[in-house]
Amino acid sequence: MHTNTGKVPIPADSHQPRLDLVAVKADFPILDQRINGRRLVYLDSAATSQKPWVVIRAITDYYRKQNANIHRGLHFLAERATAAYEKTRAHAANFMGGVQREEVIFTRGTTEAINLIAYTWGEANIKEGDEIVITEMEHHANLVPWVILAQKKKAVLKQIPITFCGHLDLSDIDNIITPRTKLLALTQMSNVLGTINPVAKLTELAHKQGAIVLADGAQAAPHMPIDVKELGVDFYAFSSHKMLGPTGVGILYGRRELLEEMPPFNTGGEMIDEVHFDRVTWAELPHKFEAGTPDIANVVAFDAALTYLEELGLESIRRHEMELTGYAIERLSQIKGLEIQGPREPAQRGGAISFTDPNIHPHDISTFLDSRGIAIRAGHHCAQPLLRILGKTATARASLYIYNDEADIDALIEALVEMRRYFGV
Amino acid sequence: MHTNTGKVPIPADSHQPRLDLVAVKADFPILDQRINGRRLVYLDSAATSQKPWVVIRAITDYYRKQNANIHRGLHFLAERATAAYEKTRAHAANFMGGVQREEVIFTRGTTEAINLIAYTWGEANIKEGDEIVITEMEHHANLVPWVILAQKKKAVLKQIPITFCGHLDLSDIDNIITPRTKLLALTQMSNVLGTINPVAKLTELAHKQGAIVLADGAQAAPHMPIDVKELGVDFYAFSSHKMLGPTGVGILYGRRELLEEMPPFNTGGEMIDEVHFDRVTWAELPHKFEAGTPDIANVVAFDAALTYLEELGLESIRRHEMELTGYAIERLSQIKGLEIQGPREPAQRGGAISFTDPNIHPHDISTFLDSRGIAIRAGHHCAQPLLRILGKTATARASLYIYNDEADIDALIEALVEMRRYFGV
Amino acid sequence: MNEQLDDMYREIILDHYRSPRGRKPLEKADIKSDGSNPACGDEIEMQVEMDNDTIKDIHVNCKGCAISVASGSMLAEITKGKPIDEVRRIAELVRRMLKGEQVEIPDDLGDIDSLRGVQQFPVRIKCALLAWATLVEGLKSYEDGHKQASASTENDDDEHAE
Amino acid sequence: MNEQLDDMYREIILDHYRSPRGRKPLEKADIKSDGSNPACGDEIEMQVEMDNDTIKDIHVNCKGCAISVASGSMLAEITKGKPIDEVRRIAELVRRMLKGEQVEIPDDLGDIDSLRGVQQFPVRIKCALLAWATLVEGLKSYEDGHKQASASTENDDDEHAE
Ligand SMILES: Cc1ncc(COP(=O)(O)O)c(C=O)c1O
Ligand SMILES: Cc1ncc(COP(=O)(O)O)c(C=O)c1O
Repeated sequence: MHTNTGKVPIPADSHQPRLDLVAVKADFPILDQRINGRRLVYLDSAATSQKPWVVIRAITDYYRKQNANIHRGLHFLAERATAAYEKTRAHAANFMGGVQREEVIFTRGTTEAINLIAYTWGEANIKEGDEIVITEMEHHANLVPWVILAQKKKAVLKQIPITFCGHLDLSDIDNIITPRTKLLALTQMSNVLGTINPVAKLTELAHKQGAIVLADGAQAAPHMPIDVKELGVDFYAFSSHKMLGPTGVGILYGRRELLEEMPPFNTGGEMIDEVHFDRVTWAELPHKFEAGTPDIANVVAFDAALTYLEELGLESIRRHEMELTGYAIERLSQIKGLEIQGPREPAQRGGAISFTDPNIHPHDISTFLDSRGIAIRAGHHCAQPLLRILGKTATARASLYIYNDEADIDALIEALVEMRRYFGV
Repeated sequence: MHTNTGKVPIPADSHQPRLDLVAVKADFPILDQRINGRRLVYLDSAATSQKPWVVIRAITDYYRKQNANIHRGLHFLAERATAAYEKTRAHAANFMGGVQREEVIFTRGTTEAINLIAYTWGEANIKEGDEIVITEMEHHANLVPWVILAQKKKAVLKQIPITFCGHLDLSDIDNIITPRTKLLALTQMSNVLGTINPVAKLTELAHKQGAIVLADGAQAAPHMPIDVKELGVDFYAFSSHKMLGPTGVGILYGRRELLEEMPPFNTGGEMIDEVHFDRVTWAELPHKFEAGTPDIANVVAFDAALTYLEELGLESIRRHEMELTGYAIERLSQIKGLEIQGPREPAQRGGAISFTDPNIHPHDISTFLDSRGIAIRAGHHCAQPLLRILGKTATARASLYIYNDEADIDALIEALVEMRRYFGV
Repeated sequence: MNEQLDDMYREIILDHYRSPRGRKPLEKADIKSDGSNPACGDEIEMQVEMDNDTIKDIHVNCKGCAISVASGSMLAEITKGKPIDEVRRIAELVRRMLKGEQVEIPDDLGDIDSLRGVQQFPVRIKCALLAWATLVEGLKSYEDGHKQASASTENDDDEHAE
Repeated sequence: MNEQLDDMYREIILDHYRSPRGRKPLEKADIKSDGSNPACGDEIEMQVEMDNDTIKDIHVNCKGCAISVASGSMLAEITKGKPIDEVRRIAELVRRMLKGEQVEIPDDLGDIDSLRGVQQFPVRIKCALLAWATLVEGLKSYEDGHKQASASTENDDDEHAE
């Protein structure tokens, strides 16, 4: 702990144990690596997280001991593989606060989950003149599908604007969410600003107008306890790879009644009941939405990631990140001229911290930091419209997770100072 | 080698070295396992193949040393991950006989690849009254999407029938593929009958009528050399998990001009050029068709699977499987009353061998064999219409791959004989 | 697992499988009910002759695996002469037993107890359930005034639950 | 890799970046050409005054990273006074050099050689190319009789090739 920094107040109700950072770091083999001769300081977890041994080993174990295709096999391996695959489904259902396992659909990631909704629910329910409401801070994944659907259906796409501080501006919300609103699709946490949005409150407003609500949980689910029932949303999507799990796996939660009415998305094996050349009937939930051989090994290994997160405790993770975000924002603010995006108050935001230097382009920042072993991201972060609103073409973004500590932030700050000398601007 | 069996003739042009089966078996850790107290005899590779150490290790290495999100990162790990991901694309392009890397799209598997075509090319090109031609032996993956598209567009779905021996019946082909045919979608190898179809010849016929051709290579690509240029097809799809690679990865080859004209499938990050709230432009090929974070680790590891197959030699693999298929069919034929589906001649078929016992249901066969450590599949094999045509509700299917040998077949035969005693029917 | 195998294919089951009861079609059927598991390919045809609320005679023709055939044969043997309500209770008992619940099977339904081993083979549970689901459907439509019914256990996917 | 870093950000590049040439807008422009990399956010505005087929004066205003600014600045310095054909040849040379081909850069284009280090950073190659692509587009539309042009190196994705 550094003594030269004021501590961020910790929420009074946080009685969660602290993370044991030494133990956590030791669980992530990639952090042992030296990058460009330096210790790897990984500050790009909003793009994708690193993986603990338990997850890597779960993949290896699967292929060494269980590998088989699932659901239709009558042999030992097929039954073990099927049970393991379905175990993750039950686990994910629990992780989201306890939903039915039939309400949990495996996808490739958040992007595919949202496209699934657009292609099925959206295709069937959005009509000419209907309104789809998103926010100005959406990731392209929760934006482009709605631009396309609105164009196709001659529907209207509206955006909830953001304030100067990077919050949603709700001052005119009653003119944005109206009886014409059929869908509210919003991110629970911004991948650029870090802002945590009032999803429960907006869901209530939208439901009052008869709209359906989809929350993009890609940035929230890895970092805080999630309860979709409490949020009240109809659909919720997130990605395994951003929360210690393997790539190739995403979760779509959908309210059962909605999923039951929806037509299927991809069609083929596993998702059918009876197939004839002139007619097909569908399998029950959740299989109706899982055509073909899924990413079995990675779904199975995602279970280990969820267990790892739960064992640390999502409350503890949130608390750790709030403290570290507070520390990072404070230290970054001390660098003269550096502009930080999004809310300042850690309680209102997650650990994705975008910043710009008045004289050095984010790309140069990223390349320079990389030479010091520090991995951040620079660019538009798949949120071009938001960047345009911020008046930026790109930002640098450092994003935190469970394996980051104050030493990582210190390394970042030191390198940023050195960078200015290097570029001499 | 057994002396009591006639050897299947080997094609005269086969100068390929034989597989070293002892070495190959040793590369697959799962085969070391004992199932139900017995050596695992895995005869279910048509459902999914087992994985060699090099593939498992490639996944582990990726997560231990390279893991990062791709394409937009400016740091060391992101560049390494991007290069590794794109290396597999170049490799797959070569594997298919040398196509352009822009013509190679990563999907979750064959099923998603075919759905992608239906949702993009199909949606844009199939009109009322148009004809889509498939075969009676299609897997649901290459059948249900066309049933649905035909229904939606009021197009006509026609099937090329099969002969008694399990070949395509081309006697009436000129009345099936006509100037109204817009798409011919057929499997290169049946997952039930084993039949290898004359794709090049039918493609020529279809092209003469102005139709587009899609070949489902899910069962062919793992087992024989593939050259999509020689086949002449416009689209070609296959799955990594059936050819030693990880789950979650499929390849769609598409002719560049077609891909360029097609609208995108899923939308979101990575596949865009410019995004506004009211308009979006797309990235160039192949990125246009890869929305969101792909299954990076598994794509990277698929490279190792392709290398492994190429080092054995696809010609050698084919030769091994032809010999073993011949041996298996001969031994199965010696069991009185057992009915074998599909062509008898190994040169005309792959190693997926469906059979039925007159008195014992395929499920009981599978369960019994499982108790002897032998994994086969029983059911409709995602080909309900074909099974109906064969007059079966289910078959038992033993399917072969590089790690199978005559001892595996002998174990199968022995267990089948024992089974009849057990059930006493 | 050979023990498991023998546990599933108990002698009683193999006996029902080899010589299924109720194979003879009825002259006069009040209920016709068909069932299938498209995925497994099991198919069942049932005819029931009723005497008010009691099953007077029953014909079961099952094309399927040993488990589905044996289960249908036991059903034919057991349900004959029983009132609808009791048949429903037995069907529910079978269902709960197969899902792994701790249920007591009364002595007079003894053969059914032998289906317990199927629990260990989740994919096969729907095979054992098919006949019972088909009969329950048939009885329901009889009460509703129809004669024809059909059932499926294909999507009875509870075995995937933890 | 600090060496690699210094190789990319050579003193010459940093010098161009800190005090870019051609910043002064022109009074009379025959060509206006804008370029951008939407993904990177680099943006460039260019004005060119022509004397028949020769670039008489050029203005480059680049908002972007050190590489794109330096590349634009070098372009302003080098292309002034050169005929269209030669400018095209130089642009092609720069392109091939950045793609890693073995090309000789003549002494009088010496500063350009300092961009060679960018090769090692595939994602940055398009930054170095932006100014050149924008000028070539501008010259093309000048020859076609238009005044306004725009370019993008965003989808110049060759760096992914093996
Ligand atoms: C807020 C948000 N939504 C959606 C996505 C897309 O997730 P994926 O690429 O895993 O589909 C991301 C990840 O970049 C994100 O940050
Ligand atoms: C002929 C054929 N086509 C398509 C598929 C579907 O492949 P996947 O499940 O990998 O999408 C299979 C695999 O079962 C197959 O055998």
